[in-house]
Amino acid sequence: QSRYVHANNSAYDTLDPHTVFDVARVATRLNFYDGLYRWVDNPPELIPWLATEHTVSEDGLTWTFTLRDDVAFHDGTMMTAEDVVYSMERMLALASGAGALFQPMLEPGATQAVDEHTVSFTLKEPSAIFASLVPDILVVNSALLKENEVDDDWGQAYLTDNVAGSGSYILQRYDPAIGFIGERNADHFAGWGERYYDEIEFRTVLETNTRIQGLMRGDYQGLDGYLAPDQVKRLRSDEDVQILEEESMRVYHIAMHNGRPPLDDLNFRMAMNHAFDYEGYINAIMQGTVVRNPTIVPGNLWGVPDVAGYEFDLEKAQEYLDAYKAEHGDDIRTLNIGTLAGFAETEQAAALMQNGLAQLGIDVEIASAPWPVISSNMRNPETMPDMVPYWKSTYYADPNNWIGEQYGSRYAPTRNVSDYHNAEVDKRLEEALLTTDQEERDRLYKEAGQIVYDDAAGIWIYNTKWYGPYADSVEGIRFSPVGNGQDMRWAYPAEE
Amino acid sequence: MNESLLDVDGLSLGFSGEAGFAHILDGVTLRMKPGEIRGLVGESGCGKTTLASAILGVLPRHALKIRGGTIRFDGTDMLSRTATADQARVRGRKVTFIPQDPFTSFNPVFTIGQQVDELMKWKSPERENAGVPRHPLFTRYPRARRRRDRERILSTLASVQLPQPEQILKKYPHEVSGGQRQRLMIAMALLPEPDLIIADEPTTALDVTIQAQILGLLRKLATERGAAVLLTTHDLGSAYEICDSVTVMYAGQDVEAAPVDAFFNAPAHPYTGKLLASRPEGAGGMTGIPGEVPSFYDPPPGCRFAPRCPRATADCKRRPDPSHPGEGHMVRCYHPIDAGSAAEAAEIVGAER
Amino acid sequence: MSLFGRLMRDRAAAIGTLIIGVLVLVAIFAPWLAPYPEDVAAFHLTDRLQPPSAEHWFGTDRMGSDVFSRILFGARITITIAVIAVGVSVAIGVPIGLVAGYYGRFTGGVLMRTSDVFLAVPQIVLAIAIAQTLGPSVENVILALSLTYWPFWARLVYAETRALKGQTFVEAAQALGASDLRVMVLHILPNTLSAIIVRTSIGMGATILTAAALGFLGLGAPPPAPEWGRTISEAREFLPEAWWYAAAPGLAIFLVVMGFNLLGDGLRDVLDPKLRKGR
Amino acid sequence: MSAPILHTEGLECRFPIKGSFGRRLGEIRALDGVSFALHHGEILGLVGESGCGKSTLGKTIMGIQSPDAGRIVFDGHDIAGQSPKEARALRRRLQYAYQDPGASLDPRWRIGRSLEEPLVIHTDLPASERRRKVREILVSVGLPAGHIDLYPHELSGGQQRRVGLARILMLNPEVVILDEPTAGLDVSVQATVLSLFRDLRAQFDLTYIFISHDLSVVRLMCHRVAVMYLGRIVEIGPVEDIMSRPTHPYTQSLLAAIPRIGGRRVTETFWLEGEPPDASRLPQGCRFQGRCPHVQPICREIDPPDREVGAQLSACHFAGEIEVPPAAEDAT
Amino acid sequence: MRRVELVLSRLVWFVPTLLGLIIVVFLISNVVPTDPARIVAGENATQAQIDALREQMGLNEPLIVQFGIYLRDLVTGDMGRSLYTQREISSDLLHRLPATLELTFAAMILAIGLGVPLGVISAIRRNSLTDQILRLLSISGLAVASFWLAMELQMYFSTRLGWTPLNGRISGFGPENITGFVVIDSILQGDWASLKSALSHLILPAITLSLPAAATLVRFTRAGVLEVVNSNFVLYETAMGFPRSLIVWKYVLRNALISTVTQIGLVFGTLFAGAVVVEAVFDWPGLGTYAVQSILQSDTKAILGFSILVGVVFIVINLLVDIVHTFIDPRVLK
Ligand SMILES: Nc1ncnc2c1ncn2[C@@H]1O[C@H](COP(=O)(O)OP(=O)(O)OP(=O)(O)O)[C@@H](O)[C@H]1O
Ligand SMILES: Nc1ncnc2c1ncn2[C@@H]1O[C@H](COP(=O)(O)OP(=O)(O)OP(=O)(O)O)[C@@H](O)[C@H]1O
Ligand SMILES: [Mg+2]
Ligand SMILES: [Mg+2]
Ligand code: NI
Repeated sequence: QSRYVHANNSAYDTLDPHTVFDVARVATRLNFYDGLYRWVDNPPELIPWLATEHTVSEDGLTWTFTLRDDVAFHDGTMMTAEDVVYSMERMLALASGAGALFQPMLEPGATQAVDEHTVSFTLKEPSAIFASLVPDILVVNSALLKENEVDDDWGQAYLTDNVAGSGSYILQRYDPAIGFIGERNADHFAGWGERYYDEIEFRTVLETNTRIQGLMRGDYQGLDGYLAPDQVKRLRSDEDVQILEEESMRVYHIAMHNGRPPLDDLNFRMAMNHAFDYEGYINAIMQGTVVRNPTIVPGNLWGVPDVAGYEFDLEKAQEYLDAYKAEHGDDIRTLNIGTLAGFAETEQAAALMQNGLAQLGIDVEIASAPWPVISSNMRNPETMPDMVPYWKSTYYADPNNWIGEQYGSRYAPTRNVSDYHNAEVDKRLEEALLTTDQEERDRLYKEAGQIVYDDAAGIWIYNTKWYGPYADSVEGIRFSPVGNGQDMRWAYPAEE
Repeated sequence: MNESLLDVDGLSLGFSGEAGFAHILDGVTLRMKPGEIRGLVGESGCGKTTLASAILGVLPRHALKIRGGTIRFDGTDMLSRTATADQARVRGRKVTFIPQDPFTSFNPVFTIGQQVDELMKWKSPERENAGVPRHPLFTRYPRARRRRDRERILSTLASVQLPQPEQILKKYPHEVSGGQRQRLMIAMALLPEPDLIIADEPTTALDVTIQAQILGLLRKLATERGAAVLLTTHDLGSAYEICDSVTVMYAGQDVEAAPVDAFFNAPAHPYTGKLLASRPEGAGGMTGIPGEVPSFYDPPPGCRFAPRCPRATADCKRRPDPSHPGEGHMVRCYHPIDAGSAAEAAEIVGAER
Repeated sequence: MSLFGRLMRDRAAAIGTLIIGVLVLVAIFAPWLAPYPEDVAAFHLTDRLQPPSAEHWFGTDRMGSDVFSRILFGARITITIAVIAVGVSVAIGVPIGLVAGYYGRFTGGVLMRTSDVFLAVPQIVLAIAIAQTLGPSVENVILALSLTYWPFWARLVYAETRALKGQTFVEAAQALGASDLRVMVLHILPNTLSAIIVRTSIGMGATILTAAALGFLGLGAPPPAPEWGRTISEAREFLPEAWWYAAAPGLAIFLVVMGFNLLGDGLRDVLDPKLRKGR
Repeated sequence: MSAPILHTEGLECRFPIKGSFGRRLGEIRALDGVSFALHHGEILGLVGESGCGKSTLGKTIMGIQSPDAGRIVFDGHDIAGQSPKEARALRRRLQYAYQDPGASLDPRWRIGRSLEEPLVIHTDLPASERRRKVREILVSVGLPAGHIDLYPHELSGGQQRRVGLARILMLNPEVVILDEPTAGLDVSVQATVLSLFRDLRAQFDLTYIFISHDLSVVRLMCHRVAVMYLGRIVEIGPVEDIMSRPTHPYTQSLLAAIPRIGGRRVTETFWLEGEPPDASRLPQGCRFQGRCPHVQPICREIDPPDREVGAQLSACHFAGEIEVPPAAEDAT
Repeated sequence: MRRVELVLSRLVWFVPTLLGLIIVVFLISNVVPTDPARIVAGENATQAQIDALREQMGLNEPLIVQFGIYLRDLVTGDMGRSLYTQREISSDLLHRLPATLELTFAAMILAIGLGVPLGVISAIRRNSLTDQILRLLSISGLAVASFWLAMELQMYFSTRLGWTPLNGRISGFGPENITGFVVIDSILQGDWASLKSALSHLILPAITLSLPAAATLVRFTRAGVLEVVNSNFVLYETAMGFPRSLIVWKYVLRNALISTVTQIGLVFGTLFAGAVVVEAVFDWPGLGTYAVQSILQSDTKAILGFSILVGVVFIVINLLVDIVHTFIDPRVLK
């Protein structure tokens, strides 16, 4: 009996695959459920999963997927197209998690079971990113759920504590305060390799230091990645621990409020962009564990403009600032930076920025708030701080996830928090959403990226590296930026 | 000498504290015969309780300094720090105690019965060795003895005129009246069949009518059972009521001891005289004694009453030795009042109104 | 002997006074005492997490700042929070307790029920609720603590007032025809003072602990502030290697709270009227 | 005799016994229909067992306690139920000396300040004038002027009593209620305090109500005496008459209970048994019935009205008819 | 009968106090600058979706109406759903309550077992060296920040020495859930391995938590004993020659405990409060970690529920203390 124990940094408070959509709790979705396709590896690649293939109609509106006929849910029921339809309707109805991504594209009822193993989705308008969202159509056992529905809740109460999936592992125990245990689903359609883990246990351990110590003590075999550099250094020095290293797609940047003076002025934003000590931050604080990312789109994806990135150069910053002052006068108000309480890196970046701007004679106030507060403040131009350092992670591996959502008017003010509106950019982003021609899209994103870069609409710092800390005994971890290495079906214990 | 039960001889002691050494008792001598009822009278703060506590061994140990003298009870040295086992056998068994305040001297959280039982468990006259065993918390109360003790308790409660003794034992102290509590205290003092009962102002907290009842009871029972009683009080009336003899203290010194009649009719010490005269019925009912009680921190040498005494001379700087103006009458004064002189006597006792 | 003299004779109280004296001095003169006063905001990324040495007595932190200097500056925040929060609590609680205790029945009942509501939950829980709602900042911590601590003083003064009100000298003053206000302010309040002082000293300690706990939970002063509680939580990531990083602020809290408790105990001994009468 | 300066009629004062929920479980009848008159210049003694309502009567007259029924007429004005503040002018002439004078002084105030307080409240004399008066009064109660700067706990019990009196005398009262002014004092101190009362009375032309539980003191001091039992005056009359011819059985036993040095020992003959009932559970009929050696059926039915026997008023059905038990006889 | 009445009269205060508490906490939590609808909708929601949710969640109603609704639901045990986890807050809290209670009870037992005897010893050896040391220790116990002590103990005993587990309540998931108290559950099921694991996990957090409580009890017991030791009844018992140890450990202690017991309610409160931070350090899956998580996620409703639950537990404990009080102090029934 081989066991893998994972310490996770946030709680598994629900097992429902359709209501949560964050990377922190991805393990329940990947291990208990299957999607139509699946992201694997890095750079991420889509492989057929529940569906073997798909076709798109001429007008780009109807997507038809062919399903496997050998998929059994954990209770033995066979999966059919009806289950897919139910799952999509459920997502649209619950409107949280991944459902929110589908809502703008799909009407309820637009999902049809063509036959028992064929399903079709009819979009409102053509979408280039629908394909990259397909892995998030996680299919639930509709028969089981319908039995357990209470007051037309789409089985929400049931799925919070239970699993109705077909995934690689079967739920054994679950305690929202502790985590869950899954047992290998030997009959999984994708089959198994020669070696595997019979049982996986994911525990919630909120404190970073405890996770690290636990791994070093041997209490755990793996942790979530994205560790602070100091932790990486400590783990590296431990004999029984291995660190897997992958370039990820989690861009760290400082979002700026482009709509509010003085940040509505290009010269001023340029000054800001030259006042941040990129190198100091990356080399000293992050100890070289991350790579510079000059734009909002991760450098390891496509559609990235070829730019060098702004540099820390206070003289240049001063020049831009002078230019600004020539136009708007010498008076510059105190800027405020919001940081995420509990996320040291945002505090450190803010402090660094404060330090740089102090040398230009600009005062900065730092206010810290928990993420939900900050994020809801950010989504209102009135309450958005002048700057907020934070990460933009991968929900789907398409440039739209980054540049589209951060700077496209269509996403203002919910995801485009910068109050940035540029018709040229919008035109290209919209076009890229509609066309499916990869080359064309690549060009469009590059051009849009270049404009945003020239506009200095934000301060882009680095693209995170993922450092997967595992016990030496763990092999076969397959990392993808979407799955965060927690798709446990690929992993197996090393031979003694 | 053999006949004396309690023998306090030249006891001097005091307490050291922040303000210095308070020399409370200064050469106090007190002798009690078996079956005798003796009053220890004196004004508030003159050291009556201190003397009684010294006999009972309940003075606060850390501050206590004994300067000299002895306390012997029936051959046991009550001051020695080595004879604690013997003292434990004596206390509560041969010498018992009736406290001043019946309201606070019961443990409020145990029933009266529990407290009486506890007393009998250790101090029953039937218990052979009245000492303290190694593990008192785990010592059993033998069933047979308990039954016999229970009868003894009930009959004693009845003899102190407590109605429905069984019920009373089940009550908590706050559920019975002050007079009843004081009767219980008397009963508890009698139960171990002691040779000596020390009663420290047992009636000051009670009303006159109750006081009369209690004092009468105490005298009757003590005489019946042959126990000696040492009664401290500042109420001369109470002393008169039940005592065979009286010792007067002034500021920590014993100044006079006499049989009760001699004491009230022919006091020898000037202080005693003044005290008797100060009573409302006394001749000097409105004059009192001029001057103030001396401080224990810096008492006058010799007779402590000298500064207030109209008869004082230079001699009084030395403590007078006892002299004996009559049978069983002792006084410490260089200039005692002449009991024979009618004028002096009238000055004291005063005319009936 | 003067109050202070008597206080100093009590060894524990003397130590307490000394600690608090030092704390106040440190808070006032932090910029001059700290070896690296600029380190409150500035940092030296190359010197991160240095162990204690001659240059850095308590080592350096995650930004390379001198921990010792930051601890000294932290004393300012601590003192400010404790003094203002306790001050406000006293200012709210004492009059309420006085009025409630004096007028008894209805007014008193209502006021005391209100304070019961606040006392029904452990202080830190309410403080958490308030601080988290208002967002992390020193002002909000102060507000949260003031709002939750006043009932302690109200209760105390209430109880004392009730007891004093039954005392003969208060009745005597009323019988002489003194007005309610006169009785409350001139007779009752001064007699509750020693209890208030003792409670305040100990309350300071408790407030500092709660404030530190809020800081630890991330509800205190925001990042660059060298607040002790949040320094400890920052340091967690670097344990056990950087032991000094957490040890220093932890010991600082310990010492200061200990100081207030010792002083409070000493004051209790010195001010207790029972002991005073029995001189 | 002139018209009384103060008299009460059917004064009642009850204290509720509160249970949980603020529910009334019952009440203590601390005063249960008290009527008496006080004449100018006399000393009226008030005796009785502890808890029989002596202090309550004093405080009710003084306005510290408000009565539940009855009248208090002072100098022709009904002052029942008025607080000290309301009847200021009248109250200045009526003062109450506390049972424990030490406790009636604010422990944190110096004697001088406590003594000044009545003047601050009731007059607008300048500070220097006030201080002069304080010094004057201190001298008349026999305290050195230096005591102005002492705290109450720095004085002896006897001295505290003097200060308490001084404070009352500040406002030149006419009637002073002295509540157990010698309780807890040694005989020698008691004697000096009593003579002080006499002197002050002569000096300031005072009328006293003298509360005490000590009959011998009352006999020495008072002109008339009222005996209270469980909230009611059971007998009132000239002190000599009551001492020599008590008509109420309670008064009789009270007198008999006092030890008389040189006389027969009362403890041997004292006849009274039992203890007074609870003031919250008064029996129907005479309140003394449970302990009375002469109890008759009528005593269990009807609360006896006051009967006049000579100069005495006595609340007993058989006042003047019953014999003093033999043991008490030769004591008197 | 008196006892029942006493308890009832306390119960009568229970409701208004609780109501007041709910109002206070509800008001506090509604000053919040976040928009719950935004959080529920998730990061990817559009403005239209958020607006729809606002309406659906009743956030557009006036505050008083919202309060009424909250109160109505609360009566049926419904505290709403956590913004973040979407679970029923009441069931989440109840699910975690046993863990916290287990920890606080363990700490309470430690505190009483340690604090009361030491307090007695300290008092009867008044001013001796033992007393001085114990007093210093108890003052220290009150001065140390529990979260810091927790960290330091964890660092030393778990990380450095490896004697105790690092975190959590038990390795794995423990025995079948019957009472929710793992110690009791493992005993009921005879699962000794789990019991051992549970106890070893309990040691450090319980010790950390109990320290200030033990210190408080030492102080109160000491003061209580000192007060009683000088009382007349002890004098009487001594004068009557009762064995000394009997007087101290039976007669004095019983009286001293009266004041100590009334303290226990308060001490329990401090333990409960202390649990918030101590649990956070040891990852103890109780209410404390829940609260801390809710704080980090600004989950106002969850914190509201947490405060109310703690209030209820606290009031209930005080009620129990009052009842116990009537048993050890017969005078209160008078
Ligand atoms: N532990 C002590 N330290 C210092 N002085 C003490 C101590 N105990 C008693 N005294 C003093 O000793 C003196 C005598 O006290 P004691 O209680 O023996 O008097 P008493 O005659 O019993 O008085 P009372 O009639 O008031 O009971 C008093 O002045 C008292 O203040
Ligand atoms: N403020 C009060 N509240 C409730 N009961 C009271 C109050 N004051 C007095 N009593 C009760 O009223 C009764 C009479 O009390 P009061 O003080 O008048 O008696 P007293 O004759 O002065 O007694 P003592 O001789 O002990 O001073 C007692 O039963 C007492 O308990
Ligand atoms: Mg005495
Ligand atoms: Mg009275
Ligand atoms: Ni001290």
